[in-house]
Amino acid sequence: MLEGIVLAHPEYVARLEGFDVLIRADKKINKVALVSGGGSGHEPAHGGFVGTGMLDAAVAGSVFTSPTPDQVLEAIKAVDTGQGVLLVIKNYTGDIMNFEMAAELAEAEGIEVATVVTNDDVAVEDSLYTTGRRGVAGTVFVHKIAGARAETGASLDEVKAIAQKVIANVRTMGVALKPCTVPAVGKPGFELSEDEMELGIGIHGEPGIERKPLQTADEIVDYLMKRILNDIEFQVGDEVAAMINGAGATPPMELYILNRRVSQILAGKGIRVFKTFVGNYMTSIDMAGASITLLKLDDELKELLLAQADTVGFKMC
Amino acid sequence: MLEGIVLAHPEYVARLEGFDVLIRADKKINKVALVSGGGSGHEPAHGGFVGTGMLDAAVAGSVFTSPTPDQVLEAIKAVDTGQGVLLVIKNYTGDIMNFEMAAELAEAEGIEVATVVTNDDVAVEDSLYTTGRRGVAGTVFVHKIAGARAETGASLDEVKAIAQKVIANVRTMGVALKPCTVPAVGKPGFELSEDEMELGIGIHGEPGIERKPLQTADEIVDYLMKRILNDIEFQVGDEVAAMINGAGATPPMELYILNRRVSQILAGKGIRVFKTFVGNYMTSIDMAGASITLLKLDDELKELLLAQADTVGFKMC
Amino acid sequence: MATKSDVLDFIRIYADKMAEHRQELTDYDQAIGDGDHGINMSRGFKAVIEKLPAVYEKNIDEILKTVGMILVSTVGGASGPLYGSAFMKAGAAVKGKGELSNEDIILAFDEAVGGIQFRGKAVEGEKTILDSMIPAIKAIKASIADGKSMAEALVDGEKAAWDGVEYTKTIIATKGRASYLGERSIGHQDPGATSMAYVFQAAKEVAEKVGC
Amino acid sequence: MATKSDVLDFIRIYADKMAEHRQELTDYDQAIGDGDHGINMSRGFKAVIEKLPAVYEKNIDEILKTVGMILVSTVGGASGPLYGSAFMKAGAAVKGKGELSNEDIILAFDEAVGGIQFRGKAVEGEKTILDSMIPAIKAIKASIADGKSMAEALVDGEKAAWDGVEYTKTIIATKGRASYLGERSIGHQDPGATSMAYVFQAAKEVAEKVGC
Ligand SMILES: Nc1ncnc2c1ncn2[C@@H]1O[C@H](COP(=O)(O)OP(=O)(O)O)[C@@H](O)[C@H]1O
Ligand SMILES: Nc1ncnc2c1ncn2[C@@H]1O[C@H](COP(=O)(O)OP(=O)(O)O)[C@@H](O)[C@H]1O
Ligand SMILES: [Mg+2]
Ligand SMILES: [Mg+2]
Ligand SMILES: [Mg+2]
Ligand SMILES: [Mg+2]
Repeated sequence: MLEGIVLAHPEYVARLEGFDVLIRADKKINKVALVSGGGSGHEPAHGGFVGTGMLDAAVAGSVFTSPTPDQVLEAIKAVDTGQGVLLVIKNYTGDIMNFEMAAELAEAEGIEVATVVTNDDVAVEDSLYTTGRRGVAGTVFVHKIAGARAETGASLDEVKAIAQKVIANVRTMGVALKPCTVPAVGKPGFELSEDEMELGIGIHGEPGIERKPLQTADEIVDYLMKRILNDIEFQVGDEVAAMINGAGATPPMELYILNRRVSQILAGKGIRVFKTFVGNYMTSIDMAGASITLLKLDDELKELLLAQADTVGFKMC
Repeated sequence: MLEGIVLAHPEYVARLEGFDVLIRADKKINKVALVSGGGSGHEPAHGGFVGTGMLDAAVAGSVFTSPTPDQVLEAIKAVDTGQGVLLVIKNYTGDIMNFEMAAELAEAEGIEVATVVTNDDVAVEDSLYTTGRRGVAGTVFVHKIAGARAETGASLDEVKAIAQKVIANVRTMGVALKPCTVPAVGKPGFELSEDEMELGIGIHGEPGIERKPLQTADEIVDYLMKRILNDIEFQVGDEVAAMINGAGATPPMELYILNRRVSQILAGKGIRVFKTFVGNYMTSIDMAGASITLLKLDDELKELLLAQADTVGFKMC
Repeated sequence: MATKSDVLDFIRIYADKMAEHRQELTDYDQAIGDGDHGINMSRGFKAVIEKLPAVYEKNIDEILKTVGMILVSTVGGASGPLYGSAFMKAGAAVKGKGELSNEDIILAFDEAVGGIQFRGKAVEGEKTILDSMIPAIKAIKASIADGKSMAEALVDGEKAAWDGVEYTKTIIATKGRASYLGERSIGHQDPGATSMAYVFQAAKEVAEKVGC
Repeated sequence: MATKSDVLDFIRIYADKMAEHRQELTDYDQAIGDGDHGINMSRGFKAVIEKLPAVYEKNIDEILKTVGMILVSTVGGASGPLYGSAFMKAGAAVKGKGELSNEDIILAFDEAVGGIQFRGKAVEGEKTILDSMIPAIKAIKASIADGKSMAEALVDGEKAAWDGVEYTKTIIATKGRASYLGERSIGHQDPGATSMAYVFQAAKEVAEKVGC
């Protein structure tokens, strides 16, 4: 998979020799470095977000399995320029433990490392007594905005702070119409009949939080949006970025149909859509489904969102 | 569908009031205008290619049905700045007749119109006695390169000439693993069992030229590439742009797996890949499948290919 | 001899047939095309029926021309310009006529073929609309020359049209979408030839009703 | 009392079990997780077996530490750092020992639990590895305190581990991926608790074989 991306886009990414790590083709940039990653199967995430204005390195584990600490450590070492490295971690027990171990090892080697944990999935109850929410498609906004901040020459603390601000303001929920199949397993992660859907799915083929008879696109969006809007407060006049993310096997046409309703609902609430992203950003192999992400914006986030980005999977010209 | 794209991306495209036509949000640009279009169901084509460096207008018919001449005429009138309009037509009887009627009507109104017909699909025998090849994903390169040429202030003749040059040098062939379903029809265009594939498919859910038992990704690519490379001559040292286009329900991961083999084969023949595009560019609703496009490049085409483009579906930063 | 009311009747009956055979024509098109011929034709003739009252007062030529223009602007695909041109050319052929003689009717059919061939550049034997249309018109001409009535001639015409449809099963398509299938197009009947056979069926039914 | 060869035996037997139960563990993980626990554990222990000969000459503590490091760098996911830490801490607990007394073995287990808890921040009853591990160690301690042999104690330990696995079916997951399912996690047994029960099964089999 990594090889596939490097072969296709050598002008964007290079493989760190001997590791499952992609780094910018233009090598080290003199700024705070951003490192992210996770299991494979989420393409274009995360290697597709390595490049100008986003990540400096992406570490890939096996399909849906967090990469190991030694791999993350090599990524950190490859991109650090002495100004520190921010690890953007999705909130999964495995990812957190592996990235934290890597951070400890890097710090032992004298590299300044900070971490943020994305947890935008409102499907999962956030509570002190659980592992909390999952990090899903909203993570892409963290890469984009923290990446843009780093590009301005900001300090590690500043880059971490803006990443935290995105995390505090981004919410996602997803639905699956057809589960995905991990190649090594050979059968789908859950079973869905033609006329069922799974609500509140994650991005690893895990079952969701609820199974229902299939509904219309509008009804599905109503449900997802209600969960999202219940979770974060909006005032009339607020502005958002919206992402309608495809799970892999969902055609653009269907994503636009979902977005239509998203726009209607937001307009009805007096919330202005500043910018919309429609497409495959954080996929789950060949799952048919989608997620809706809303990021509440302020002037600072807006400016950074629109800042130039040039990566395989996300471009802002 | 059009509404969906406009709602999502008002910074890129606007709807021509009362017509199924998308025009640039920044309205008329003082240059030769490019108009393309076709049936719906190919998203992001064609509305997703309206913007800086590509199309000025896209006309959308019903799903998989060419738009009518009156719609095309309005698009032409909306974007003409007196410097003439190039119609980029995919080679289908319906598209040609409808766009030609529109061209006649526009000329009757005193607008200078030129047309080019894309016919990159090598699955179909090209012969004087048939309708010739279909225009498929290679059309996107025509939009890109002719669009970039128009942006430089070139004349209608010059823009048409470069479009013809792309058409002469671009070849595509596709495969389907799962057919698509036109919503109004409600059943797939052809039947495929789990372990079959359809080779040489078009982009309208039509059956292909051959059905075979499912093969490995590498074997499929070998077959498609053989057809393409038989059709256009390459010398060692030639350069190409490659597009691995998803049919709609094919995840990025699988497209990269196909590209891996494409790269290998080209490297084996001493052909240099100048730039690779992987993703959904010219889809067939929810078909699972892909096409491979090769465009043979020279210095002029290379420069225009890399020129800035900023559209919903194709960005060059 | 056909009056304006006969022409309007013909259009209505044909529109009903397109609605009725929507699925059938689409099925044929799914086999060798893109599965929309029935959808296209029924959409077009639905629009024709909706807009027809606006031209009730006009002459036959205007009515036919209007039908053609409505088809061109609502059908799309290949059949839109083809059927549209056919009706527009048929209208032009009978300019100024209040009623149509048998000669007028035959001329209108001939001009309609001309319109289709101007747009589509096809000839007989390419598995298109023409493969039912040209034999049908030939049969009508022969029957009229034999002294038969138009109603009788249209019976022969329709029969020839359906024979033409049968014939399309035996040949390779070299025009239109079905041509992409090459050999695989053999064995399937052409959707456009089929929708054209219904043209002669509708005309026959009108002629039988008025007994001309 | 366990010799270095017993420890190596234990590792080999456990690796075999992970290969053998790969599908079973993956099935449990598909029900409430992401369906890779068997894949992860078997990948990790395959790597352990491949690299083990390189440390044959080292002490028990080095061997355990190496196993932990191999797991950390080949398993990934949640189980990699957890099992990795467990083996590394167990190794550190028996630093310098040529053989392990019963006390050493118990200390190693206790430290392994500490390693898992340091990384995973879980306690008993959260539907994790700990739910078979902690009861098993408790049972072993009790049996040894009752004067039983280590082989006998490990029989009791394994039994307690499987009871713990059964118990995981009755509770909601609050740690790890299964926690996302909330109530829907009830009724399913925890894959990590299951793979941990095989640890005690493997240890028991070694003890029975050498009769300690
Ligand atoms: N060049 C042509 N001349 C005459 N008839 C044609 C030609 N090309 C296609 N057709 C007819 O059009 C029919 C298909 O029409 P339709 O399905 O509505 O359009 P499309 O092929 O654009 O989807 C074919 O069955 C054939 O009879
Ligand atoms: N915080 C934790 N503490 C202890 N064990 C845990 C914790 N989180 C998860 N586990 C264990 O890990 C197992 C899952 O491991 P595995 O499937 O290999 O990793 P992942 O969940 O990353 O896919 C669970 O069944 C559970 O027993
Ligand atoms: Mg996992
Ligand atoms: Mg069509
Ligand atoms: Mg058709
Ligand atoms: Mg798992």
